[in-house]
Amino acid sequence: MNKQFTPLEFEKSIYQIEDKIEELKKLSSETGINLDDQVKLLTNQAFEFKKQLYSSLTPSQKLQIARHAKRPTFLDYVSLITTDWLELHGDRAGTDDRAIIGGVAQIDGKSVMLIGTQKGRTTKENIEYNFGMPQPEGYRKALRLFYHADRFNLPIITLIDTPGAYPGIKAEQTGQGTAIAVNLREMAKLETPIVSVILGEGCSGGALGLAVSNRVYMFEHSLYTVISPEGCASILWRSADMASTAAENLKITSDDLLQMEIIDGIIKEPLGGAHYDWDFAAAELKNTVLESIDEMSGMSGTELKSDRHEKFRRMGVFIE
Amino acid sequence: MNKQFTPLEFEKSIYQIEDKIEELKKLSSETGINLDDQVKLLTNQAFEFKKQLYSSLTPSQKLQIARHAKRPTFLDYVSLITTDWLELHGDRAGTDDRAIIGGVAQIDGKSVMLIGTQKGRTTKENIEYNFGMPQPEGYRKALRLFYHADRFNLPIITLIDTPGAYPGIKAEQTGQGTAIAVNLREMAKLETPIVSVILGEGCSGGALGLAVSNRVYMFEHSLYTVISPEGCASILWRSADMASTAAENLKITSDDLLQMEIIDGIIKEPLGGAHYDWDFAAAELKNTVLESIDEMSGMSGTELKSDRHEKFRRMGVFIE
Amino acid sequence: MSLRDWFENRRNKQLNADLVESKISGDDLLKLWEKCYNCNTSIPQKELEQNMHVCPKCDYHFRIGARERLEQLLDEDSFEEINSNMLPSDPLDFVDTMRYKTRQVDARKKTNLNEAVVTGIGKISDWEVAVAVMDFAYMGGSMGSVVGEKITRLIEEGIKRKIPIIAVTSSGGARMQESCLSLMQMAKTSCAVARANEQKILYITVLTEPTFGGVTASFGTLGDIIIAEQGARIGFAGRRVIEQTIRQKLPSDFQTAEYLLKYGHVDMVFHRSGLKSTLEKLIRIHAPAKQKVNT
Amino acid sequence: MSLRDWFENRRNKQLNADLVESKISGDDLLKLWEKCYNCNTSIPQKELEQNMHVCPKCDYHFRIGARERLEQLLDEDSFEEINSNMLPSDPLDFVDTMRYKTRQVDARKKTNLNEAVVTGIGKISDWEVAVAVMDFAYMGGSMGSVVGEKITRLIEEGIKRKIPIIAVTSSGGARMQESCLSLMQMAKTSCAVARANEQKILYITVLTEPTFGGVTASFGTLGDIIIAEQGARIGFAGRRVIEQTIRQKLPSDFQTAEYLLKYGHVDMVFHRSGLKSTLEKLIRIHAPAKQKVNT
Ligand SMILES: [Zn+2]
Ligand SMILES: [Zn+2]
Repeated sequence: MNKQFTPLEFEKSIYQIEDKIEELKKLSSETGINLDDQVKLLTNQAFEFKKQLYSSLTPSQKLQIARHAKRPTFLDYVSLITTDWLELHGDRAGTDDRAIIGGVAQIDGKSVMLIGTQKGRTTKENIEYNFGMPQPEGYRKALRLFYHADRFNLPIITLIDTPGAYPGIKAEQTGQGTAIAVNLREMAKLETPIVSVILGEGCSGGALGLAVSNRVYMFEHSLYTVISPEGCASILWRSADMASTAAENLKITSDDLLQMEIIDGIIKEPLGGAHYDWDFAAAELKNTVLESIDEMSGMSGTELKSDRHEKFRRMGVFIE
Repeated sequence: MNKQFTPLEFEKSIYQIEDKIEELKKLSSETGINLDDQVKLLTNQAFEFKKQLYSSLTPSQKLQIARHAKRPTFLDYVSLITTDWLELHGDRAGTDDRAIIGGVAQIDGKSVMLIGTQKGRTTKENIEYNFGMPQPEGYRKALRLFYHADRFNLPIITLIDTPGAYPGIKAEQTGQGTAIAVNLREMAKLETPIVSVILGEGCSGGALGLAVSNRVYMFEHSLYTVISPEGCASILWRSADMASTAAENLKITSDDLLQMEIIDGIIKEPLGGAHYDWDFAAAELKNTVLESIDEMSGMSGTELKSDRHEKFRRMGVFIE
Repeated sequence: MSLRDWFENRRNKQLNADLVESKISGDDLLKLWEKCYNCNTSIPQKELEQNMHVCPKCDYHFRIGARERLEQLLDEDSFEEINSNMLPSDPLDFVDTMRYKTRQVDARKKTNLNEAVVTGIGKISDWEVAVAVMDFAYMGGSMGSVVGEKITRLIEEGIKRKIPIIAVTSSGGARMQESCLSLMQMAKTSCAVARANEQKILYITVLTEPTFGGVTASFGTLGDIIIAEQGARIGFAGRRVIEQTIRQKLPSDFQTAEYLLKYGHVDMVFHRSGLKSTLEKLIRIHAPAKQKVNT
Repeated sequence: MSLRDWFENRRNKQLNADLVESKISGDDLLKLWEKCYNCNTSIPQKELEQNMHVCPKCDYHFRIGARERLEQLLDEDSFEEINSNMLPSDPLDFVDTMRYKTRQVDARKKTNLNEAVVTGIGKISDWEVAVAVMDFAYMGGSMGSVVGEKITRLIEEGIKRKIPIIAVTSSGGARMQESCLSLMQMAKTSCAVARANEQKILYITVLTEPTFGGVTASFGTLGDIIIAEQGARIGFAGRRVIEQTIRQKLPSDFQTAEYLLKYGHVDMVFHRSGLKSTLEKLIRIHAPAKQKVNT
């Protein structure tokens, strides 16, 4: 782990230990005193500490990792795991929403359709991608690409990282609710395998609108929730300050979701989070989706549809 | 025929004869002189004259009738031939284009989907209906209703009266060409009977976008053309004044189209045109579409599709 | 159990509960009159009820419960409830300013309903239909596991019986207290609608005041025909959320039924008094000739 | 006949005609250079040709004919033309400022083509494809009965052979001289695309400068994938018609390929030099593993 990032609040002690190690090394080289044993000991301790820290993060801490500015985005993963990527633009009706991007490519020679929400890093990118918040037209572009993939038997991979569908005047006018609803229904009818991965934030219908899939995975530090913790706090507690309490109560971590049997698996991240090692994260992602598609390769269109139906049919906890 | 309308140029002589008849009648009643024989003779002559006049109209004259302000519109026919009409609004994506209207209804107890272009009479109506010139969103609404009809096996009746799809900035932005093209292709896939009738003007792709049908009929004085005569004149002759010449050369009358085997039949209009007797025109329309649907009632979805394909497959004249 | 019995049972329960818990006070007498939110006219309860809970002065449509809605829509005594005993659980042991469990008990007491939707089989002018009606009074008509499951089972029942399915919505959205389980109800109900589509079963949704969030973004807007009740507010995001996001005032007709009609999202907007006859027409028009139940 | 032979034949014919009709003049010498419409640079014909008829200075894409396009897109000697002898008729005996028959003869002389589209089977990096290329020089690339029939037959051939179909468009729209028969070609070609869809045959359209009217409103925009060539103007209504209708000036980028990309109507915009490799990728990605022709 390099100190390439400003430490998050809870990472400060790690960075301090690492500073100390650096100091010792410097001291050693300057003075000629052999401090190898001390350095080794401290390095080991730091590693153990980190392992423990990152495996017991609170939901709020995970949230900070999930939203980290350097966390790889949809397009980062596309460039890391595919060849021959060709973006397919537009909803064919007046808009090319940049918050949802889709295209065809090959992964290890296997043809796929990739669709995902895209976040930016610079102000310019944030404006272009609207902070990863799609308009209805983005969902309609995705739907067009779903149908395309269905026609040509291309497995669909959706990679999701969104604070939710955009709440705005125009979004209501052009039917945010309808656009998402139609995707939920139409994804249920597709006869090609669909694999989804929550990359970072998977918030509300805005995320689900791309995730009525045969297999749904989450990255270790990602979150998947019915509403953003901030939104939940401001509605239920009438105070956005209660976001971390909301985050706790909502059970939004990958472990929680796996336990609720809403997701099929967790994709490991490098120590500290995906932003510390893009290649590692990308390799894990690639393995997961390829294995998953491979598992489904023997299934007919009808079986794939039934599989999806049954998956979501089981969800829900009630008394009768 | 009553003198309820301002006479069209070529109708003036008829109106003059009818004035003369009125004068004779008045004279007779004022003076007590019996002029019955003269009135009868003149009336017969007038009738013969009218019959001959209206059956030998030039394309430009037909154009005037087709565009007559009092000619019944789509909604007029709907109210005359259906019961339980329920308009179905909207494209589900941000627009309810009023230039194309659709809905379900029953005709003699038979359920149907009716879709048509609508023209207005008042300024307010003309603005609402955009002079019968649809935007792309109108074609998309129609497509939504086509799919609906297909799902529920409702025969589709499209009634067309349009100077063409609207040429505007927004129409290009939201894809006028694509919207029409998609309708042509998707109509070809429908497994329910489609019957179209050109009510007045059937101009260019704007008309065809609702007319890839199993049966296409034209009202006697309607026109069906690749481009409005005015548009053709200004392109080919570089002068809109040549519109009547263009109208001649384009062969746009119902007789021409029947001869070219592009349409399946001609629906009779009352003497002088549909505006002189809405009930007559509506009854003829109703008979034609009901018979047509009835003829196809034994056909399977696949047969209906093949029927449509073969119909258009045959069209075109070339040398090889 | 017939519709009437069912309501009677509920009414009696309500009555008893009321008797136990309170005595008639001045407040109760006031309840015999209701004030119109729109035009401020005071209307006798009785008259309001006879007028389908629509203000006789200004046509304002009062919010009504599942019970009133079913009475208005269905033929007398034709309703057979299904899955009436399904109850919400508290899988996450959720606590906000109050425990979720407590909210459930309160909602049940207040509404005499086991959850925010009532589902069953009934008749509309002799046409058999599968019908779901949401009740906003039960936790804002929010959709948790029970609402999702009951809607899904109703759709499955409609498919099995090959009868039209009608869903009358009124909901603030997903039930946050069930978190992602609520979110998944959107997928579950939408999958059920997908099956109805494939089986060519007519599915009509009636959106009533208010319908938002998770219901708008799932089975609510998936009707083959979508009807909105006059004046109802319908949307994905709530007004306040949008105002906070865009930092500007919204037009007054924003998200009303009429607004949605203008923007192409609903097939038709109806006055409450026209709803039943419209449904009857739609069912008749879409039905194969011999589907009508023998009377 | 191979692609090369075919071109050679045509070139020789052209050459002979030229020899008979004219002598080399100053004008002809000027023709060895071409001026860029965009940046006014004079470019030697040879260099322009080697640069795929793209201005080496400003990237302006010159309009090219069906012949050049096929040479650029297809593997050498891989093209087999089909329906090459189909000729236009004059069913309406149409006369505007000139007889339609005369226009046909003129166009043929000018372009050495029998009609505004060339269709056939060829290979793109060893993938067999059914390909149609329009030529604007033949009566503005307008679609009459012949264009419609040849496009339709090509699609049918692609379906029969189960190979990708590629249509490169360049057209002012429907051919008015054939009136409603031209209009019906829009329906006919679109019906053919419908069949390709149902048979899951990949259909790619490449929209080049200019594509308008009846072609935009039929097979041109029906590609499973739609590619636009950089700078091409594409639209339904012509610029002048729109300006006359709305009585206002249009933005300068109106109806350009880039404008269409922004408004969601094309999948991608490419420089001419990237077109062949893009097509190869698309075909490979969409092809079942073993569809590639053995070389
Ligand atoms: Zn009132
Ligand atoms: Zn240049």
